[in-house]
Amino acid sequence: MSVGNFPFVIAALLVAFGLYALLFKRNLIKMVIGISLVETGVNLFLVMVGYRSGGAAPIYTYATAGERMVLPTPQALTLTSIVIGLATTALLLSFAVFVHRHYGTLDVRKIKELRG
Amino acid sequence: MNALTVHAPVLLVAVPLLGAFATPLIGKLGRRTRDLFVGLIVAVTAALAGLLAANFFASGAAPSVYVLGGRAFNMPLPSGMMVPIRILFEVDGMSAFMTLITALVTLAGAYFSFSYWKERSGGSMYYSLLLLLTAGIFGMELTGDMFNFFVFLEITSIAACGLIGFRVWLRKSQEAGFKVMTLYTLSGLFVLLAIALLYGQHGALNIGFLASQIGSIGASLVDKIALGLLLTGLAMKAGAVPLHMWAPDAYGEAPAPMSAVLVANSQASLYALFRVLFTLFGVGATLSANGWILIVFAMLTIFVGVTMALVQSDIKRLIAYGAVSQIGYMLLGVGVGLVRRASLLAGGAALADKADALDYGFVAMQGGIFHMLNDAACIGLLFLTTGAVIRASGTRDLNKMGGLAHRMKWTTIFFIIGAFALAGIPPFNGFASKFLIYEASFKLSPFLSVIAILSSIMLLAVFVKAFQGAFLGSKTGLSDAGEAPFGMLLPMAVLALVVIAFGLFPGFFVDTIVTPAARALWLGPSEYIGAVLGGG
Amino acid sequence: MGGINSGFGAWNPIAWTLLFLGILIIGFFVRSIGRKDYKRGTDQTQPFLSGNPEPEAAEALHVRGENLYWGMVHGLSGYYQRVRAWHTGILNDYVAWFIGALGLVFVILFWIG
Amino acid sequence: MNQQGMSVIVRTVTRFVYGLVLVFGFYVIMHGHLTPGGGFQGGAVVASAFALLLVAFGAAGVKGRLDKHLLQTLEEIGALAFLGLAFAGVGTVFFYNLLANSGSLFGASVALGPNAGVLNTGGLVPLMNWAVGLKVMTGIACIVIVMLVGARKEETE
Repeated sequence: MSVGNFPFVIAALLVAFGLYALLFKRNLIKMVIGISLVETGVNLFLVMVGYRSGGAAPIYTYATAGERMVLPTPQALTLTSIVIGLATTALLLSFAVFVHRHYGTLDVRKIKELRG
Repeated sequence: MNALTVHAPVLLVAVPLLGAFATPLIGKLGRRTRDLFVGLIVAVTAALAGLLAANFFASGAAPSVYVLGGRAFNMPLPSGMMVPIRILFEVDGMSAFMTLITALVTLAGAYFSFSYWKERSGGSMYYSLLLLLTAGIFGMELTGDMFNFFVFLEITSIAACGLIGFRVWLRKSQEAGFKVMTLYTLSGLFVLLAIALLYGQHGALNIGFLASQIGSIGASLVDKIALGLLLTGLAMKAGAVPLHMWAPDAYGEAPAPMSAVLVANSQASLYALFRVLFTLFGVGATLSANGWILIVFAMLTIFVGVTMALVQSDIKRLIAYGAVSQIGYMLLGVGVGLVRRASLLAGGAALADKADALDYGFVAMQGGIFHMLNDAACIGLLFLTTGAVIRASGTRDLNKMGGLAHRMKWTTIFFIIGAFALAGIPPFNGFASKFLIYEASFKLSPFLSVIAILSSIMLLAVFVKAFQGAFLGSKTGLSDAGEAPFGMLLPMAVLALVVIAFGLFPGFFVDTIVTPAARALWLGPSEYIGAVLGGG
Repeated sequence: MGGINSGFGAWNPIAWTLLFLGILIIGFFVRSIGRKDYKRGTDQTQPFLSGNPEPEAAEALHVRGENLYWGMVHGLSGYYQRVRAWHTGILNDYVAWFIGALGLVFVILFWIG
Repeated sequence: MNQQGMSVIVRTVTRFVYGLVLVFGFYVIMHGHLTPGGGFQGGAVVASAFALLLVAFGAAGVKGRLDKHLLQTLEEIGALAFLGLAFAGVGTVFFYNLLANSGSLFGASVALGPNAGVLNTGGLVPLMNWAVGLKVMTGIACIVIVMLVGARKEETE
């Protein structure tokens, strides 16, 4: 099954939506969601870079002989990127919790004691 | 070569990582045992960095590789493969030079922390994060693989933000932690996007292989997009104006000894930027535009950093803006070198001859690279003295301090040494590197060196303000704080000695370590590629 | 010994330090042949503060941190108002600067370079 | 979310599903070198079982069953085990796979190309999967617990 360039469009859209959230949303949690969207877009792009039309998962266990397989490296990279994304998201959310405890708000425009 | 020198590159990452995971367990045995353990790990790491660099610079400075998980450490292409597929570490002049900087700063920061964190709880996680950050910085400097580089970049991001927001009871530190983490993650994701583009274009992740591909078939549109993404993302992590907004927050709100290590982290990103511009795109896309982008970043960074420092009333934030402005000098030196190198390449000149003849482009790069080492020592010293000052006076507000020189004589002396050195007052080390940058950038455009010199003078004014505010004034109203404890004074003294040694004998250090590092960048990627693919 | 050469200039810190020490010694020598017949503890050793008497309270003598370069910052107030307003402290603006710089780098790389 | 956790339906379903999720997680870790998944994925599945417990029964319901300090210690041990396995190959090269094709534990040799998948292969890789799995399951469980406790303090203040 050929998917054409459609996933690349989706990846670009995900990055664009994520950047929109980072640029225009005031809520810290929504900004974290924006970061996650950008990350998902980049991960999708990474997987698509290694995709071959009609390819199977690159695993030899019970694979059919002579089957086309997609490239395994980008998938390993994406997995690593997802793991890193989990850690960054957890850290960002913890910071959001503590910011809310200190400032009593999640509005990013009110959290600006560090300026100038 | 004995086994230790062979395995030194990977041990530089593995030993701090081991320490990072073991520290919370050792911490259950008590504070003293844990401090001894962390001190041992940091000392072993620094010794390994010293061993690596000494062995490297003494043996003719040829790049060497270390292949992870292979049958032999120096076999990147087993059984007739064309593309190196294993993750490998690669040591060349520039990476060996950077490991020295990181080792020096982490050594001082960790030993300073032992007395700085004495009364506080939760120290085990602090040291764990510190060692994780160290491992990440060493990894960024030594890796020869693009994706591995991204992993280490994110490790440093997470560890650095953990340290910035470590004191959860301080509200500003939490604000800084969130902001810095968001920007670090965003820039990291754009770096990952660039890596994905390069993988899609060339089907490999090894820096040497990518460089040879780009060098032989020229940079395509996709490569150039990747270059732009890498350039901006890494400039963000290095803290170049106008992408510097996180830097004063980060340096200012982190615990004082960690601010010094964070500067080493920014310098590692700067190293990666130079690696991308000189090695990855060293032949195929050496446009003078690259150099001019760096110079524009540099001019803005120098000027905005120093003028913003002048109006700060928080002593830590003041020093932090000073640290931002110093990144500009490194960018200026290397940017001038890049512009000159592009025009020499276009004219078909032999780069090695130009380096031997001390062409101004090469001298600018020597200055910029030497300034990385000098800046790490001076700004580290300044952050450590600031930590001692804040601890003694209980405030960070310059308007409320004063008279500390009466009680803290040694700290005062160390502050003066650090401030003079960073502001480029002879005979300290900052002058030696700034001298090279001024003279070389004057040849490209007098305007550049005029701004650089004026900003350096203003930086002295900034430190006079900090010195006057914190150390001068009457004894009255002074808390009964005494001199900083010996455990804090010793790391400061070591850094001060380094500053003076680099200042008095710059020729020795430039000849032995700076010139090989500058040549590794200046001559382009052929040697770097040769170490991986063989032949060159 | 220990100096560096930039191709058209040279810097030798050892020679500079020796020269500096020499000038310092000459300075002290000149100072030592000055007049010694002033009287300690009288007006002759008081600092001159534009004719005003020296303030009694010791704190009043210390110019606090932020006031030291008041004149200079005031003179540059046009610049400082703009550059301080630029550092808004709002995270959205920081992200916007990143995107803007990215766009600018692309413009330079593709249209100019 | 109150102290008692969620409704009876959720708690009953959780009791049924909990064990299945754990078994599936350990299966994913164990077969990491043969099928999709591995230490991280399996560890995340196991941790999701812990999260399920926390959500269904509330923090009070699992008190004493999930000790934060024990989890932290296990996490460090998992990380150290991974690094130790990497160090084991340092006689040749860091990360060198000592056990692969050695005939001993996990040392059976693998046929090139498509095969049925033998569990006793992979050398150090399955062991590393276990180490990573231990680290990830305890690490994520720790994060979930800390965040829940953090949110709870928020309510009482």
